[in-house]
Amino acid sequence: MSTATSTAPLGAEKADENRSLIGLRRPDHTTGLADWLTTVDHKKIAIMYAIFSLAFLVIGGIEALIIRAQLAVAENQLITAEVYNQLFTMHGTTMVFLAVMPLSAAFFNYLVPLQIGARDVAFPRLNSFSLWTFVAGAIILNISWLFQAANLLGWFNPIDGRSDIVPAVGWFGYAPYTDTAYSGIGTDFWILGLQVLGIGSLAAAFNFIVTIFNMRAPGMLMMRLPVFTWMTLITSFLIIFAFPPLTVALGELMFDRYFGTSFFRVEGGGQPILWQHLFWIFGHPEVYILILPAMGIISEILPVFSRKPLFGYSLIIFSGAVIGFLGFAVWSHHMFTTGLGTVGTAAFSLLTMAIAVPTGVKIFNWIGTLWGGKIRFDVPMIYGLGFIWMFMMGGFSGIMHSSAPADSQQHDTYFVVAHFHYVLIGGSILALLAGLYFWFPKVTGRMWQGKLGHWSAIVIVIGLNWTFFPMHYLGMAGMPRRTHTYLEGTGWQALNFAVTIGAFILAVGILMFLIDMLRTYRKGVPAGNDPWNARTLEWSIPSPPPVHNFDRTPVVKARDAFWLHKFGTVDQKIGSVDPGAHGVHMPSKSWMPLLTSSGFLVFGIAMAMKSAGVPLMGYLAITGLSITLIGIYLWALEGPGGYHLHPEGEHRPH
Amino acid sequence: MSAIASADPAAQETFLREERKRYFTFMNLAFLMTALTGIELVLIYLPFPSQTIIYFTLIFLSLIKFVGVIFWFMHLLWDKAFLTIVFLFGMVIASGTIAALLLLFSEGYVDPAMGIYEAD
Amino acid sequence: MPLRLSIISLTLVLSGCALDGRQSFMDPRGEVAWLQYDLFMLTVYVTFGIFIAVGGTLLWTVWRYRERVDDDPNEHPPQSHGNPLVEFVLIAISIGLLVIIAIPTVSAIVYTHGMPDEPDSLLGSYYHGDMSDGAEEEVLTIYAYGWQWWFSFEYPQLGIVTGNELAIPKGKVVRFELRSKDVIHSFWVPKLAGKVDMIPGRNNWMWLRGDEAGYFFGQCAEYCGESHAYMQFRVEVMEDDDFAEWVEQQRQTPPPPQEESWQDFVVLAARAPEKLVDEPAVRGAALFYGRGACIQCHAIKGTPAAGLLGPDLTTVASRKSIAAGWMEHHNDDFTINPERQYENFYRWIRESEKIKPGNLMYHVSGGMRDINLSDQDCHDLAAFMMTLRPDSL
Amino acid sequence: MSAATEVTESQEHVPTGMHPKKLMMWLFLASDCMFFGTLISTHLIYRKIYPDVGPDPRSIFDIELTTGSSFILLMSSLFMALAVSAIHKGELKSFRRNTVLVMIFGLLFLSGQVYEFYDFAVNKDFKLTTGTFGSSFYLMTGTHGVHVALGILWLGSLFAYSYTKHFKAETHAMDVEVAGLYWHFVDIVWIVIFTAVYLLEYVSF
Repeated sequence: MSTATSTAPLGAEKADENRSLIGLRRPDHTTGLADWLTTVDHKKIAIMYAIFSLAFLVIGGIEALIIRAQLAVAENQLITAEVYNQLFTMHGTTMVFLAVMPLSAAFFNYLVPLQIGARDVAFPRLNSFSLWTFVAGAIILNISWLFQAANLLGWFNPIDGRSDIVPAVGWFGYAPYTDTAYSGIGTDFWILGLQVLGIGSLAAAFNFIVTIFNMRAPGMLMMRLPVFTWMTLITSFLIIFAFPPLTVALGELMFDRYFGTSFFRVEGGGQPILWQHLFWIFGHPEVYILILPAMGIISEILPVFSRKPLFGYSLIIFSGAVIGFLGFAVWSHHMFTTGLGTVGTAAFSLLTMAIAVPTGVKIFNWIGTLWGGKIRFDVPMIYGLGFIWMFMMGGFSGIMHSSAPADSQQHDTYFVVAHFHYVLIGGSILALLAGLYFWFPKVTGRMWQGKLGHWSAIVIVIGLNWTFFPMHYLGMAGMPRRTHTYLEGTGWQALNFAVTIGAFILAVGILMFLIDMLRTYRKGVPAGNDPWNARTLEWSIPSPPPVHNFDRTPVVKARDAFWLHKFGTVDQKIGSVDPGAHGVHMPSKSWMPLLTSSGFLVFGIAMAMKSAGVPLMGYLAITGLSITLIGIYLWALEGPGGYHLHPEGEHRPH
Repeated sequence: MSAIASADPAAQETFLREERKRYFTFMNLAFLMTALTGIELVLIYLPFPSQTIIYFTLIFLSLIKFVGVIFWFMHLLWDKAFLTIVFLFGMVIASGTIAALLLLFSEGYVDPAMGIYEAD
Repeated sequence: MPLRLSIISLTLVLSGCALDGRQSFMDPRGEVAWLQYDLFMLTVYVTFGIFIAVGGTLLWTVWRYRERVDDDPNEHPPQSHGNPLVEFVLIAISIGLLVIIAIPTVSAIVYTHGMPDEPDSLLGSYYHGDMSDGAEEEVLTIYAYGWQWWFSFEYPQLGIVTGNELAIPKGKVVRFELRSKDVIHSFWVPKLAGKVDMIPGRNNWMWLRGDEAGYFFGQCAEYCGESHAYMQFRVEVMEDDDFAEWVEQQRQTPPPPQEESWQDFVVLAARAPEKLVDEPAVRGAALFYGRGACIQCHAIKGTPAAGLLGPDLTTVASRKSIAAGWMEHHNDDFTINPERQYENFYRWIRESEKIKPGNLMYHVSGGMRDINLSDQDCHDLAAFMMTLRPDSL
Repeated sequence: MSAATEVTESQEHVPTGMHPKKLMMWLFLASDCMFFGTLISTHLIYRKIYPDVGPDPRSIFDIELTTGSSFILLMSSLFMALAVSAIHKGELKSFRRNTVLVMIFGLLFLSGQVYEFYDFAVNKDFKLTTGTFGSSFYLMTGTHGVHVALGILWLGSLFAYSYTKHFKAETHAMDVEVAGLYWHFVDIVWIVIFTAVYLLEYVSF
C-alpha cells in the first residue's frame, strides 16, 4: 500500500486561502456521497463513468432483449409497433452515447494521467463537469420512460399530437420524421439529451488533449506514449471536430420544432437530406470515436500477454491517425441510397475502401505482436483475441458495404445490423471488457479467482456469433431493419428464432461478466502492483493507486518504460523528480461542476415539457441556463484551491 | 507564452521592446484592414465587366484580413507552431466539409412540386 | 475456437434459411439486381480469401506461440519491434485487393446511374395502346410516391394510377421517379434492384429491368414511423401482351350498382336510401359515397370519388394483397383467393387501427375513428370492395 | 478569471511549453471552426439551391451598415490586441482603457445587429420563419451575435475583476490573452460571414 496514507487536505491552516472571493469554501469531504459528488480525482471520476456506463449497458441490453423477444416469431404481438420503435431508438442511443462512449471515457480518465506519469488531468474541475454533464444528458434521455409511465397512469398528458413520449426516431433521427408533424415530445428529449451529452464529450475531449500534450512526465516524448494514450488523443481530436456539426444540426432541428424555421421542413423549402449530411459528418467520425479507444486497449493488452513489444508501434499510431482523418471524408457512405449522383457515390465509395488499408495494418500488426511471443491465455487476452477475430469479421462486411451498388441491396437490412454489431460488440465492447479485466486489479487491488472470467469471454463470443452471424443471412434474405414484425411468408422465422436464442446467450455472458466483477471486487485476492508483468507506467505504482498517483514524478527514458525499468539496462530505469519541500500539489474538490451541469438537466427537461404544453416551462428553461451561468461564475470565483501531500519515504518504482 | 514570468531582467527588457514594436504593427494592420473593408464595399458597386474577378478579389481580400487577425492579433506568428497546426487543422476540415457539401447539393435534385417558400 | 463457432452457426444458418426467399437479394431476377449480386459475391470472395489467409495466420500464430506448461515464465521471447518490409508488402497486397473491388464498383456505379440505351425498351416498341404524345420514344416511366405507410404508382404516359401493386413489362428498362409525400421512404424490390430512397423535397430516380416474369415483393426500407414494418408493395413482371391487357384493365371504370350513372346513384343513396336494392354491395357503395366518407381520401375513377390521400381503389379487388401488402390473399400460384380477399377487406375496414397502428384512414379527422361503423356496415363495404375489379378477371 | 479552468499547479515541467489555457482555447477555436463551418454551409447550400427563393438579398441588405459593423468589429479586435499587450507589460490602466473600448465597440456591433434584425423583420418582412433563407440567415448571424455577447460578458467580468485585490497582471495575463483569442476568433468569423453571406450576394455572374 501507499506510504502516503493521508488523503485529507493537509495544512488546515491554509483554509483561508481556499475561500473564494465571495467567501465560499472549497469542500473537503473525504467519505460518503459528498465525496463522490465533489471529487475532482480522475480515478474516482473514471470509476463513476464506468459504473454509469455499465448500468446503461445493462439497460440497453434489456431493451435489445425485448426487441429480440418480439422478433422471435413472425407476426408477434408481444409489444406494439410504437413501443418497438421506442426500444430500438433508445437501444441505439443508449449503447452509443451512454454505454460505449462513457466506458471509453472511464478508461481515458483512469489511464491517461497514469500512463503519462501525471498527477491528474489538466483541468480537474472541468473533468468533473464532463462527468456530470454526461449524467444530466443520460437522465434527460431516459427520464422519458418515466414520463411515458406517468402518461399511462394518466398523470401527464402532452398537448394533442405530442403524445409520443419516448424517442422513436431512430438513433440518427432522420428529418423530416423528427418534425412536430410526425413525432412527439420524445424527439425533444432526444434532441436535448444529445445536445447536453455533446457538451460533456467536448469538454472532456479538450481536457484530454491538453493533458496528453502538457502533462507528460519528463522524458515521455510523444513517440514514447503508450498506444492507448495515443488513441485517446486521436479520439479526442475526432470528438472536437465531429461534435460541432451535430450540435448545429440539433440546434437547427430544435429551431424547426420550437420556432417554426424551415431547415429540414419541406413545407418551408427545407431539404431533409441536409440533416443526413450533417448528422453523418458527425456520425462517421463517431464510429471511430467508438472503436479507436478499443484499438488502443488491445494494443496495450497484446504485448503484455505475448511478452513482446507492440509490432510496428509507429505504424499503428500513424494508421490510427489516418483512420481518424479519413473518417471525416467518408460520411456519405451511410447515404449511398439517397441519390448522391455518380461522382459523389464513386468518390465516397473509393474513400471508404481506402479506410480498409489502415484498419488492415492494425490487424497485421496485432498478429505481428503475437508472432514469436509467449502467449498467455488469461481472461483479458481471451477477450482480446476474441476482439481481433470479431472485429476482423466486422471489417469484412464493412468492405462489402463500401461497394456502393452492392450496398444499395444491403443498406438498411439486417446485413448492416450484423456488420455494426460485429464492430461495436465484437470490436468496442469486447475490447472494453478486456480492458476492464486487464486494469481491474490495478483499480481495485483485487484479482479474481476461478474460471468464471474465462467462461464469460467464451460465452459472450459464442452468443455474439450466434446472434449476429445469422443476421447476415437475414439481411441477404431481404429483412429490413427497424421493422417490428414480419409476415410468415417471408421465410425469416427460423433464423430470427435462432438469433433471439443467441441474444439471450450473449446476455448470459454479460451477466457472468458482471457477477465475476462483483465477486472479485468483494472477495478477490490481493493483486499486487504488477500482476501481469506489464509494460507501462501505471503498473509501477501501488494497486489501487494513491490519490496523488506518483509519489515522485517519474522520468521516462524509453517506450515501454516500466518493462525496460524491470528488464532493461541501468540507464533505462525510470528516474524520479524530487517534489521538494512543499510536497505534491493536489487540486481541491468542488461543488461547482455539479451545479453547472444541473442547470443543463433543468433546461433539458423544461424544454421538453414546454413542447408538451406544460405552462411556465419556458421560464424554467431560462432558470436552468441561469443556474449554469451562476455555476460558471461561482466556479471562476472559487479561488485556486489545492493542497499539498507529502508522501513519506522513498516510494519509487521497484 | 507569458514572458513576464521570466525573472531575467534582460529577457524582460527584450520582451517589452518587442511589445512596443507590436503596437505599431497592430496599428498598421488595423489601418490596412479598414482600408480593405472599404475597398470591398467599393468593389461590389463597381460596374466591372468581369464579375468573376470581383468574386475572387473579395474572397482574396477576406483571406488577407483573416490571416492578418490570426497571425498578428492572435499572436500565431510569435507563438508555438503547434497552435497554428491545431487551428489550421480545424480550418482545413471545416472548409473541406463546406466545399464537399456545396458540391453535393445542386439545384437539379430539388423537387419543385413540394411547397417551396414563395416570396410575397 | 471462434472459427469452429462460425462453422457451427454457418451450418445452422444454411439449414434454417434458404436464400431464395421471396425478398432475397441473393436470388436476382433483374439486370440491376444481377449486377449488384455479382459485385456482392466479388466482395465475398475477396474478403473470404483474406479471412482464410489472415484468420488462418492468426489461429496458427496463437497456437504456435502459446505459452507451454514447461516454459520458463521468466524467459522473454525476442523483443522485435516491427519489420518495415513485411508491413510494406502487406499494405501493397491490401491495396491490390481493394483495386479488384474498386474497378467493377466504379463501373457499376456509372452504369446504374445512367439510363441504358436499349431501343427495345422504348414504350412504342412493345405497347400499342393509347399513350401520351411522344411517349413512344421514351421508356416506360412510373412515378412512385411513398406515403405513411403505403405506395402509390402513377403511369403518366399511360394515364393509370395504382396503389401498392404495379406491373412492368418483362425485359424492358423501366424508369422510376421516386417521390415522397411526407417522410423519407425507400423503394426496394430486392430481386429486381437495390433500393433508392424517396426523400421529400428531392427528385430521385432509378431504373430497373425485370428479366423474368413473376410476382415480386418489395418493401419500404427506410424507417418511416410507427407502421414502417407494414409498408410493402408488389411488382408484377409481365410478358408484353399481359402487360398491355393489364393496362387496359386498369383503365376500366366500374359501373354503378344501380341507376344510370354514379351521380344518380349517389344522389339516390343520399336522398332516398330506402329505394336502394337491398344487397350488401349496394349498401356498401352507399356507405362509401355517403356516411362512410370514404371519398374524402379515396378515388374510384369514373365516379364522384376523387380523394387524393389514400390509395386509388378503382381496381382494388384485382390486387393480390391489401393494406400495403400486409394482408395477402393469393394462392400459391399467385391467383386471388376470393374468400380470403373478402375476409381481408372486412378485417381491414373493421380493425384497421389494430392491423396498421397510426394509419391515416383511422386517424384523419372524420376518419374511421370518428365514424361508428357497425359490423354489418363493414361487411357491406367489403362486399362493395369485392366488386371493384375489371370484368375480365 | 477564465471560467472553467483550473490547472493543476506546480507542474514545473511542461513538455510543449504551451500554457494549458492557451492550448485549450486554440483547441476550442479549432472546434468552433467546424461549428461555424456547419452553420455557414447550411446557409450557402440553401442560397445555392434556392437562389430565387425568399426576398432578394440586395433589396433588404443595408451593405453600408454592415460594412460599418465589420469596421467596428475590426477596431474592437485592435483594442483587444492592445489590451492583451498592455496586460503583458503590466500596464493595468491601459488594459482597462482598451478593454472598455473593446466592450463599447462590441456593444456597438451588437446594436447594429439588433437594428438590422429589427429593420429586416419589421420594415422588410424578412423573418426567422421566412423560408430557408430567413432560417439560416438569422440562426447563423444570431449565433455569431451570441458569441459577441458572451465575449462582452467575459471581458466585462475580467474588467470588473481587475478592480479587486486578487487581480494581478502577472498571474492573469494569460486569462486576458485567452479571452482575447476568443474575441479575435469572433472577429474572423465575421470576416468570413461578411464576405460569404453579404458581399458575394452582390456579385452577379
